[in-house]
Amino acid sequence: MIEILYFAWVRERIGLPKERLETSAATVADLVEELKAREERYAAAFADLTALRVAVDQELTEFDAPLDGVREVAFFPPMTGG
Amino acid sequence: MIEILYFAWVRERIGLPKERLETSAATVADLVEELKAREERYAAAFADLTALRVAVDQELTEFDAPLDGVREVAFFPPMTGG
Amino acid sequence: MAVRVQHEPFDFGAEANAFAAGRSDAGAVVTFTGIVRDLARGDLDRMEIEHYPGMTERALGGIEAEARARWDLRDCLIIHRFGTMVPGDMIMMVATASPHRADAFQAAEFLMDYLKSRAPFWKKEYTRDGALWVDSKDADEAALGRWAKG
Amino acid sequence: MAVRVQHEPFDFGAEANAFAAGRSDAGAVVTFTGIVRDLARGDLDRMEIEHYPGMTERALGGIEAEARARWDLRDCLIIHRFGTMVPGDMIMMVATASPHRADAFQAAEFLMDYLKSRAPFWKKEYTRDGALWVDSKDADEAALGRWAKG
Repeated sequence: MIEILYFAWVRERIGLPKERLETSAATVADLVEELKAREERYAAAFADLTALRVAVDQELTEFDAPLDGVREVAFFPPMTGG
Repeated sequence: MIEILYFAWVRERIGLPKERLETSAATVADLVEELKAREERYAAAFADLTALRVAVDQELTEFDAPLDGVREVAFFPPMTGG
Repeated sequence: MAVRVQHEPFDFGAEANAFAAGRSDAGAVVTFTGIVRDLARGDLDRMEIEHYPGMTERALGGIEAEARARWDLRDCLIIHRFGTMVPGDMIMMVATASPHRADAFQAAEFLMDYLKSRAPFWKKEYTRDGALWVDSKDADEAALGRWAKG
Repeated sequence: MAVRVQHEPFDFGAEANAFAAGRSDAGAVVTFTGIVRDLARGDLDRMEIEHYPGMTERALGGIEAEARARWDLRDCLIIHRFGTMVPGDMIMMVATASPHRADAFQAAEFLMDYLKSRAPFWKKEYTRDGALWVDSKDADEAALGRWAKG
Protein backbone atom coordinates (compact mmCIF):
# COMPACT_ATOMS: atom_id res chain seq x y z
CA MET A 1 0.00 0.00 0.00
CA ILE A 2 1.24 3.44 -0.96
CA GLU A 3 -0.18 6.67 0.42
CA ILE A 4 -0.65 9.24 -2.33
CA LEU A 5 -0.95 12.93 -1.44
CA TYR A 6 -2.11 15.84 -3.59
CA PHE A 7 -1.51 19.53 -2.92
CA ALA A 8 -2.69 22.90 -4.26
CA TRP A 9 -4.49 22.74 -7.61
CA VAL A 10 -3.62 19.05 -8.04
CA ARG A 11 -5.63 18.37 -4.87
CA GLU A 12 -8.48 20.54 -6.12
CA ARG A 13 -8.55 18.96 -9.56
CA ILE A 14 -8.51 15.41 -8.23
CA GLY A 15 -10.92 16.33 -5.47
CA LEU A 16 -9.19 14.80 -2.48
CA PRO A 17 -6.06 15.43 -0.40
CA LYS A 18 -4.86 11.84 -0.13
CA GLU A 19 -5.70 8.23 -0.80
CA ARG A 20 -4.20 4.80 -0.23
CA LEU A 21 -3.54 2.56 -3.18
CA GLU A 22 -2.42 -0.99 -3.84
CA THR A 23 -0.24 -0.75 -6.91
CA SER A 24 2.32 -2.77 -8.81
CA ALA A 25 3.70 0.32 -10.57
CA ALA A 26 7.49 0.15 -10.72
CA THR A 27 8.11 3.90 -11.03
CA VAL A 28 6.35 7.20 -10.33
CA ALA A 29 5.68 7.51 -14.07
CA ASP A 30 3.97 4.08 -14.08
CA LEU A 31 1.86 5.16 -11.11
CA VAL A 32 0.83 8.32 -12.96
CA GLU A 33 -0.28 6.23 -15.98
CA GLU A 34 -2.28 3.97 -13.69
CA LEU A 35 -4.02 6.97 -12.08
CA LYS A 36 -4.70 8.69 -15.41
CA ALA A 37 -6.44 5.53 -16.63
CA ARG A 38 -8.84 5.55 -13.68
CA GLU A 39 -10.90 8.69 -14.17
CA GLU A 40 -11.06 11.90 -16.15
CA ARG A 41 -10.18 14.08 -13.11
CA TYR A 42 -6.85 12.23 -12.78
CA ALA A 43 -6.20 12.52 -16.51
CA ALA A 44 -6.87 16.28 -16.21
CA ALA A 45 -4.58 16.68 -13.19
CA PHE A 46 -1.70 14.78 -14.80
CA ALA A 47 -2.17 16.11 -18.36
CA ASP A 48 1.08 18.15 -18.28
CA LEU A 49 3.80 16.59 -16.15
CA THR A 50 6.14 19.54 -16.74
CA ALA A 51 3.73 21.57 -14.58
CA LEU A 52 4.04 19.06 -11.74
CA ARG A 53 6.56 18.08 -9.11
CA VAL A 54 6.76 14.83 -7.21
CA ALA A 55 8.12 13.87 -3.79
CA VAL A 56 8.77 10.28 -2.76
CA ASP A 57 8.85 9.68 0.99
CA GLN A 58 9.00 13.47 1.43
CA GLU A 59 12.04 14.02 -0.82
CA LEU A 60 11.75 15.82 -4.15
CA THR A 61 12.57 13.48 -6.99
CA GLU A 62 11.99 12.79 -10.70
CA PHE A 63 9.14 10.95 -12.42
CA ASP A 64 11.39 8.01 -13.25
CA ALA A 65 12.05 7.32 -9.54
CA PRO A 66 11.43 3.68 -8.50
CA LEU A 67 8.60 2.89 -6.06
CA ASP A 68 10.17 -0.15 -4.47
CA GLY A 69 9.72 0.09 -0.70
CA VAL A 70 8.15 3.54 -0.93
CA ARG A 71 5.41 4.48 1.55
CA GLU A 72 4.39 7.95 0.41
CA VAL A 73 4.19 9.72 -2.96
CA ALA A 74 3.07 13.36 -3.27
CA PHE A 75 2.11 15.32 -6.40
CA PHE A 76 1.94 19.10 -6.51
CA PRO A 77 2.70 22.16 -8.66
CA PRO A 78 6.01 24.04 -8.39
CA MET A 79 6.37 25.44 -4.89
CA THR A 80 5.75 29.10 -4.07
CA GLY A 81 6.94 29.60 -0.50
CA GLY A 82 8.74 32.53 1.04
CA MET B 1 40.64 81.05 7.62
CA ILE B 2 40.25 77.32 7.25
CA GLU B 3 39.03 75.01 9.99
CA ILE B 4 41.15 71.85 10.17
CA LEU B 5 39.77 68.75 11.89
CA TYR B 6 41.60 65.60 12.98
CA PHE B 7 40.02 62.25 13.86
CA ALA B 8 41.06 58.93 15.43
CA TRP B 9 44.82 58.41 15.69
CA VAL B 10 45.53 61.53 13.64
CA ARG B 11 43.78 63.53 16.37
CA GLU B 12 45.70 61.66 19.07
CA ARG B 13 49.06 62.08 17.33
CA ILE B 14 48.60 65.81 16.69
CA GLY B 15 47.06 66.26 20.13
CA LEU B 16 44.00 68.30 19.26
CA PRO B 17 40.65 67.75 17.51
CA LYS B 18 40.58 70.94 15.49
CA GLU B 19 42.26 74.25 14.83
CA ARG B 20 41.77 77.34 12.67
CA LEU B 21 44.49 78.36 10.29
CA GLU B 22 45.27 81.26 7.98
CA THR B 23 46.93 79.66 4.98
CA SER B 24 47.84 80.47 1.41
CA ALA B 25 48.14 76.76 0.50
CA ALA B 26 46.61 76.13 -2.93
CA THR B 27 45.88 72.44 -2.41
CA VAL B 28 45.42 69.94 0.40
CA ALA B 29 48.92 68.62 -0.32
CA ASP B 30 50.36 72.13 0.10
CA LEU B 31 48.50 72.46 3.39
CA VAL B 32 49.95 69.14 4.57
CA GLU B 33 53.48 70.37 3.77
CA GLU B 34 52.82 73.58 5.68
CA LEU B 35 51.60 71.61 8.73
CA LYS B 36 54.50 69.12 8.60
CA ALA B 37 56.97 72.01 8.68
CA ARG B 38 55.41 73.37 11.89
CA GLU B 39 56.17 70.69 14.47
CA GLU B 40 57.33 67.13 14.87
CA ARG B 41 53.86 65.85 15.90
CA TYR B 42 52.47 67.05 12.55
CA ALA B 43 55.36 65.48 10.66
CA ALA B 44 54.64 62.21 12.50
CA ALA B 45 50.91 62.32 11.79
CA PHE B 46 51.40 63.05 8.08
CA ALA B 47 54.46 60.80 7.55
CA ASP B 48 52.55 58.31 5.37
CA LEU B 49 49.78 59.89 3.32
CA THR B 50 48.67 56.51 1.95
CA ALA B 51 47.47 55.75 5.50
CA LEU B 52 45.34 58.90 5.54
CA ARG B 53 42.10 60.12 4.02
CA VAL B 54 41.00 63.71 3.56
CA ALA B 55 37.59 65.39 3.38
CA VAL B 56 37.11 68.91 2.10
CA ASP B 57 33.90 70.61 3.26
CA GLN B 58 32.73 67.18 4.45
CA GLU B 59 33.21 65.39 1.13
CA LEU B 60 35.91 62.74 0.68
CA THR B 61 38.48 63.89 -1.84
CA GLU B 62 42.11 63.52 -2.94
CA PHE B 63 45.24 65.24 -1.66
CA ASP B 64 45.55 67.31 -4.85
CA ALA B 65 42.16 68.94 -4.25
CA PRO B 66 42.23 72.77 -4.42
CA LEU B 67 41.52 74.81 -1.28
CA ASP B 68 40.02 77.82 -3.00
CA GLY B 69 36.87 78.85 -1.10
CA VAL B 70 37.11 75.87 1.25
CA ARG B 71 35.95 76.31 4.86
CA GLU B 72 36.74 72.92 6.40
CA VAL B 73 39.43 70.27 5.86
CA ALA B 74 39.49 67.01 7.82
CA PHE B 75 42.27 64.41 8.10
CA PHE B 76 41.67 60.87 9.35
CA PRO B 77 42.63 57.21 8.83
CA PRO B 78 40.55 54.90 6.61
CA MET B 79 37.05 54.59 8.05
CA THR B 80 35.88 51.58 10.03
CA GLY B 81 32.14 51.97 10.48
CA GLY B 82 29.41 49.37 10.38
CA MET C 1 19.47 26.72 15.08
CA ALA C 2 15.72 26.41 14.71
CA VAL C 3 13.04 25.75 12.11
CA ARG C 4 9.42 26.54 12.96
CA VAL C 5 6.39 25.89 10.74
CA GLN C 6 3.30 27.34 12.33
CA HIS C 7 -0.22 28.63 11.83
CA GLU C 8 0.00 31.42 14.40
CA PRO C 9 1.47 34.84 13.66
CA PHE C 10 4.98 35.50 14.96
CA ASP C 11 6.41 38.73 16.37
CA PHE C 12 9.19 39.64 13.95
CA GLY C 13 10.76 42.26 16.21
CA ALA C 14 10.73 40.02 19.27
CA GLU C 15 12.20 37.12 17.26
CA ALA C 16 14.85 39.38 15.74
CA ASN C 17 15.80 40.80 19.14
CA ALA C 18 15.97 37.36 20.77
CA PHE C 19 18.09 36.10 17.88
CA ALA C 20 20.57 38.99 18.01
CA ALA C 21 20.61 39.63 21.77
CA GLY C 22 24.04 39.65 23.37
CA ARG C 23 25.56 37.84 20.42
CA SER C 24 29.21 38.74 21.01
CA ASP C 25 30.33 35.66 19.00
CA ALA C 26 28.97 37.00 15.70
CA GLY C 27 29.13 40.64 14.68
CA ALA C 28 26.74 40.33 11.74
CA VAL C 29 23.04 39.48 11.86
CA VAL C 30 20.88 39.50 8.72
CA THR C 31 17.12 39.00 8.64
CA PHE C 32 14.69 38.61 5.76
CA THR C 33 10.95 38.97 6.26
CA GLY C 34 8.30 38.11 3.67
CA ILE C 35 5.09 40.12 3.90
CA VAL C 36 1.77 39.55 2.11
CA ARG C 37 1.82 42.11 -0.65
CA ASP C 38 -1.36 43.53 -2.10
CA LEU C 39 -2.00 42.97 -5.81
CA ALA C 40 -1.18 45.71 -8.32
CA ARG C 41 -4.88 46.54 -8.59
CA GLY C 42 -5.18 46.67 -4.79
CA ASP C 43 -7.91 44.08 -4.36
CA LEU C 44 -6.28 41.17 -2.56
CA ASP C 45 -8.78 40.01 0.04
CA ARG C 46 -6.61 37.29 1.56
CA MET C 47 -3.91 34.74 0.84
CA GLU C 48 -4.03 31.11 1.86
CA ILE C 49 -0.85 29.11 2.22
CA GLU C 50 -1.02 25.34 2.03
CA HIS C 51 1.91 23.14 2.99
CA TYR C 52 2.94 19.51 3.23
CA PRO C 53 3.24 18.68 6.95
CA GLY C 54 6.27 16.53 7.60
CA MET C 55 8.02 17.26 4.32
CA THR C 56 8.04 20.99 5.10
CA GLU C 57 10.03 20.51 8.29
CA ARG C 58 12.39 18.07 6.53
CA ALA C 59 12.95 20.40 3.59
CA LEU C 60 13.58 23.45 5.78
CA GLY C 61 15.86 21.46 8.07
CA GLY C 62 17.84 20.24 5.05
CA ILE C 63 18.15 23.75 3.62
CA GLU C 64 19.30 25.07 6.99
CA ALA C 65 21.91 22.28 7.36
CA GLU C 66 23.22 23.05 3.87
CA ALA C 67 23.58 26.74 4.73
CA ARG C 68 25.46 25.86 7.93
CA ALA C 69 27.80 23.60 5.95
CA ARG C 70 28.56 26.32 3.39
CA TRP C 71 29.01 29.39 5.58
CA ASP C 72 30.45 30.26 8.97
CA LEU C 73 27.13 30.62 10.81
CA ARG C 74 26.84 30.84 14.58
CA ASP C 75 23.05 30.66 14.41
CA CYS C 76 20.24 30.36 11.94
CA LEU C 77 16.43 30.68 12.25
CA ILE C 78 13.60 29.90 9.82
CA ILE C 79 9.95 30.62 10.66
CA HIS C 80 7.25 30.02 8.04
CA ARG C 81 3.50 30.34 8.53
CA PHE C 82 0.68 28.54 6.76
CA GLY C 83 -3.05 29.26 6.70
CA THR C 84 -4.90 32.50 6.00
CA MET C 85 -3.16 35.88 5.85
CA VAL C 86 -4.13 39.38 4.71
CA PRO C 87 -2.04 42.12 3.06
CA GLY C 88 0.60 43.41 5.47
CA ASP C 89 0.76 40.16 7.45
CA MET C 90 4.16 38.55 7.85
CA ILE C 91 4.45 35.19 6.11
CA MET C 92 7.92 34.12 7.11
CA MET C 93 11.34 35.19 8.28
CA VAL C 94 14.88 33.91 8.21
CA ALA C 95 17.78 35.15 10.34
CA THR C 96 21.49 34.38 10.14
CA ALA C 97 24.36 35.27 12.48
CA SER C 98 28.01 35.13 11.46
CA PRO C 99 31.34 36.73 12.37
CA HIS C 100 31.47 37.89 8.71
CA ARG C 101 28.81 40.06 7.09
CA ALA C 102 29.30 38.47 3.65
CA ASP C 103 28.51 35.05 5.16
CA ALA C 104 25.43 36.35 6.96
CA PHE C 105 24.10 37.97 3.77
CA GLN C 106 24.89 35.05 1.45
CA ALA C 107 23.44 32.44 3.79
CA ALA C 108 20.21 34.46 4.15
CA GLU C 109 19.89 34.79 0.37
CA PHE C 110 20.60 31.09 -0.07
CA LEU C 111 17.95 30.17 2.51
CA MET C 112 15.42 32.38 0.73
CA ASP C 113 16.21 31.09 -2.76
CA TYR C 114 15.86 27.47 -1.65
CA LEU C 115 12.85 28.11 0.49
CA LYS C 116 11.03 29.82 -2.42
CA SER C 117 11.38 26.89 -4.81
CA ARG C 118 12.21 23.82 -2.72
CA ALA C 119 10.05 24.00 0.40
CA PRO C 120 6.54 22.61 -0.08
CA PHE C 121 4.38 25.72 0.31
CA TRP C 122 1.73 26.91 -2.14
CA LYS C 123 0.05 30.30 -2.13
CA LYS C 124 -3.50 31.01 -3.29
CA GLU C 125 -4.74 34.57 -3.71
CA TYR C 126 -8.38 35.46 -3.12
CA THR C 127 -9.95 38.55 -4.68
CA ARG C 128 -13.56 39.60 -5.24
CA ASP C 129 -13.28 37.99 -8.69
CA GLY C 130 -12.19 34.58 -7.42
CA ALA C 131 -9.13 32.67 -6.35
CA LEU C 132 -5.87 31.92 -8.16
CA TRP C 133 -2.89 29.76 -7.24
CA VAL C 134 0.26 31.87 -7.42
CA ASP C 135 2.48 30.78 -10.30
CA SER C 136 6.08 29.91 -9.62
CA LYS C 137 8.49 32.36 -11.22
CA ASP C 138 11.22 31.41 -13.67
CA ALA C 139 13.38 33.99 -11.90
CA ASP C 140 13.05 32.08 -8.62
CA GLU C 141 14.16 28.85 -10.25
CA ALA C 142 17.00 30.70 -11.99
CA ALA C 143 18.12 32.19 -8.66
CA LEU C 144 19.01 28.71 -7.46
CA GLY C 145 21.59 28.35 -10.24
CA ARG C 146 24.06 30.68 -8.58
CA TRP C 147 24.44 28.32 -5.61
CA ALA C 148 25.40 25.32 -7.74
CA LYS C 149 28.69 23.86 -6.60
CA GLY C 150 31.50 24.04 -9.14
CA MET D 1 13.50 56.99 4.55
CA ALA D 2 15.56 57.89 7.58
CA VAL D 3 19.15 58.25 8.73
CA ARG D 4 19.86 58.46 12.45
CA VAL D 5 23.27 58.98 14.06
CA GLN D 6 22.98 58.72 17.81
CA HIS D 7 24.74 58.06 21.08
CA GLU D 8 21.83 56.20 22.72
CA PRO D 9 21.18 52.49 22.21
CA PHE D 10 18.34 51.59 19.83
CA ASP D 11 15.83 48.75 20.12
CA PHE D 12 16.55 46.59 17.06
CA GLY D 13 13.34 44.55 17.35
CA ALA D 14 11.13 47.60 17.83
CA GLU D 15 12.80 49.38 14.90
CA ALA D 16 12.50 46.29 12.69
CA ASN D 17 8.83 45.84 13.58
CA ALA D 18 8.01 49.50 12.99
CA PHE D 19 9.83 49.38 9.67
CA ALA D 20 8.05 46.24 8.43
CA ALA D 21 4.62 46.78 10.03
CA GLY D 22 1.69 46.60 7.63
CA ARG D 23 3.94 47.08 4.63
CA SER D 24 1.62 45.71 1.93
CA ASP D 25 3.48 47.73 -0.74
CA ALA D 26 6.71 45.75 -0.38
CA GLY D 27 6.83 42.02 0.23
CA ALA D 28 10.52 41.86 1.09
CA VAL D 29 12.25 43.41 4.12
CA VAL D 30 15.94 42.85 4.83
CA THR D 31 17.78 44.02 7.93
CA PHE D 32 21.45 43.98 8.86
CA THR D 33 22.62 44.51 12.42
CA GLY D 34 26.20 45.05 13.50
CA ILE D 35 27.06 43.87 16.99
CA VAL D 36 30.21 44.50 19.05
CA ARG D 37 32.11 41.25 18.75
CA ASP D 38 34.51 40.11 21.41
CA LEU D 39 38.14 39.60 20.40
CA ALA D 40 39.45 36.13 19.60
CA ARG D 41 41.15 36.01 22.99
CA GLY D 42 37.93 37.12 24.70
CA ASP D 43 39.29 40.19 26.44
CA LEU D 44 37.56 43.13 24.80
CA ASP D 45 36.63 45.49 27.60
CA ARG D 46 34.86 48.08 25.44
CA MET D 47 34.81 49.71 22.04
CA GLU D 48 34.67 53.43 21.40
CA ILE D 49 33.34 54.77 18.16
CA GLU D 50 34.32 58.25 17.08
CA HIS D 51 32.60 60.03 14.21
CA TYR D 52 32.65 63.30 12.30
CA PRO D 53 29.43 65.13 13.17
CA GLY D 54 27.95 66.75 10.11
CA MET D 55 29.88 64.73 7.58
CA THR D 56 28.46 61.48 9.00
CA GLU D 57 24.88 62.52 8.31
CA ARG D 58 25.84 63.80 4.83
CA ALA D 59 27.70 60.61 3.95
CA LEU D 60 24.90 58.32 5.16
CA GLY D 61 22.27 60.44 3.43
CA GLY D 62 24.25 60.26 0.19
CA ILE D 63 24.69 56.50 0.44
CA GLU D 64 20.97 56.07 1.12
CA ALA D 65 20.04 58.28 -1.87
CA GLU D 66 22.34 56.25 -4.11
CA ALA D 67 20.71 52.99 -2.96
CA ARG D 68 17.24 54.41 -3.66
CA ALA D 69 18.36 55.46 -7.15
CA ARG D 70 19.73 52.00 -7.95
CA TRP D 71 17.02 49.71 -6.56
CA ASP D 72 13.24 49.67 -6.26
CA LEU D 73 13.05 50.54 -2.57
CA ARG D 74 9.85 51.57 -0.82
CA ASP D 75 11.72 52.41 2.36
CA CYS D 76 15.18 52.49 3.82
CA LEU D 77 16.55 53.02 7.33
CA ILE D 78 20.08 53.54 8.66
CA ILE D 79 20.84 53.85 12.38
CA HIS D 80 24.46 54.13 13.56
CA ARG D 81 25.63 54.72 17.11
CA PHE D 82 28.78 56.40 18.37
CA GLY D 83 30.37 56.44 21.83
CA THR D 84 31.16 53.58 24.17
CA MET D 85 29.86 50.02 23.64
CA VAL D 86 30.60 46.61 25.12
CA PRO D 87 30.59 43.13 23.51
CA GLY D 88 27.05 42.15 22.51
CA ASP D 89 25.87 45.77 22.12
CA MET D 90 24.32 46.73 18.81
CA ILE D 91 26.38 49.27 16.87
CA MET D 92 24.15 49.90 13.89
CA MET D 93 21.41 48.59 11.66
CA VAL D 94 20.14 49.08 8.16
CA ALA D 95 16.76 48.01 6.81
CA THR D 96 15.42 47.94 3.24
CA ALA D 97 11.92 47.27 1.91
CA SER D 98 11.20 46.37 -1.71
CA PRO D 99 8.63 44.51 -3.78
CA HIS D 100 11.54 42.28 -4.91
CA ARG D 101 13.70 40.28 -2.54
CA ALA D 102 16.81 40.61 -4.73
CA ASP D 103 16.50 44.41 -4.55
CA ALA D 104 16.06 44.37 -0.78
CA PHE D 105 19.12 42.13 -0.32
CA GLN D 106 21.36 43.98 -2.78
CA ALA D 107 20.47 47.41 -1.44
CA ALA D 108 21.21 46.29 2.14
CA GLU D 109 24.59 44.86 1.10
CA PHE D 110 25.37 48.04 -0.83
CA LEU D 111 24.49 50.20 2.19
CA MET D 112 26.75 48.08 4.40
CA ASP D 113 29.70 48.07 1.99
CA TYR D 114 29.58 51.85 1.61
CA LEU D 115 28.94 52.49 5.25
CA LYS D 116 31.96 50.35 6.25
CA SER D 117 34.46 52.31 4.16
CA ARG D 118 32.86 55.64 3.28
CA ALA D 119 31.06 56.85 6.40
CA PRO D 120 33.33 58.69 8.85
CA PHE D 121 33.34 56.33 11.82
CA TRP D 122 36.42 54.99 13.59
CA LYS D 123 36.51 52.16 16.11
CA LYS D 124 38.95 51.82 18.98
CA GLU D 125 39.17 48.62 21.00
CA TYR D 126 40.12 48.69 24.68
CA THR D 127 41.57 45.64 26.43
CA ARG D 128 43.46 45.18 29.69
CA ASP D 129 46.65 45.56 27.65
CA GLY D 130 45.74 48.89 26.12
CA ALA D 131 43.83 50.44 23.27
CA LEU D 132 44.10 49.95 19.51
CA TRP D 133 42.41 51.67 16.59
CA VAL D 134 40.74 49.04 14.41
CA ASP D 135 42.47 48.74 11.06
CA SER D 136 40.43 49.06 7.89
CA LYS D 137 40.28 45.82 5.93
CA ASP D 138 41.38 45.42 2.34
CA ALA D 139 38.38 43.12 1.90
CA ASP D 140 36.04 45.98 2.84
CA GLU D 141 37.57 48.28 0.28
CA ALA D 142 37.48 45.48 -2.31
CA ALA D 143 33.79 44.87 -1.57
CA LEU D 144 33.01 48.32 -2.96
CA GLY D 145 34.35 47.31 -6.36
CA ARG D 146 31.35 45.17 -7.20
CA TRP D 147 29.05 48.19 -7.11
CA ALA D 148 31.08 50.17 -9.67
CA LYS D 149 28.90 51.23 -12.55
CA GLY D 150 29.83 49.72 -15.90
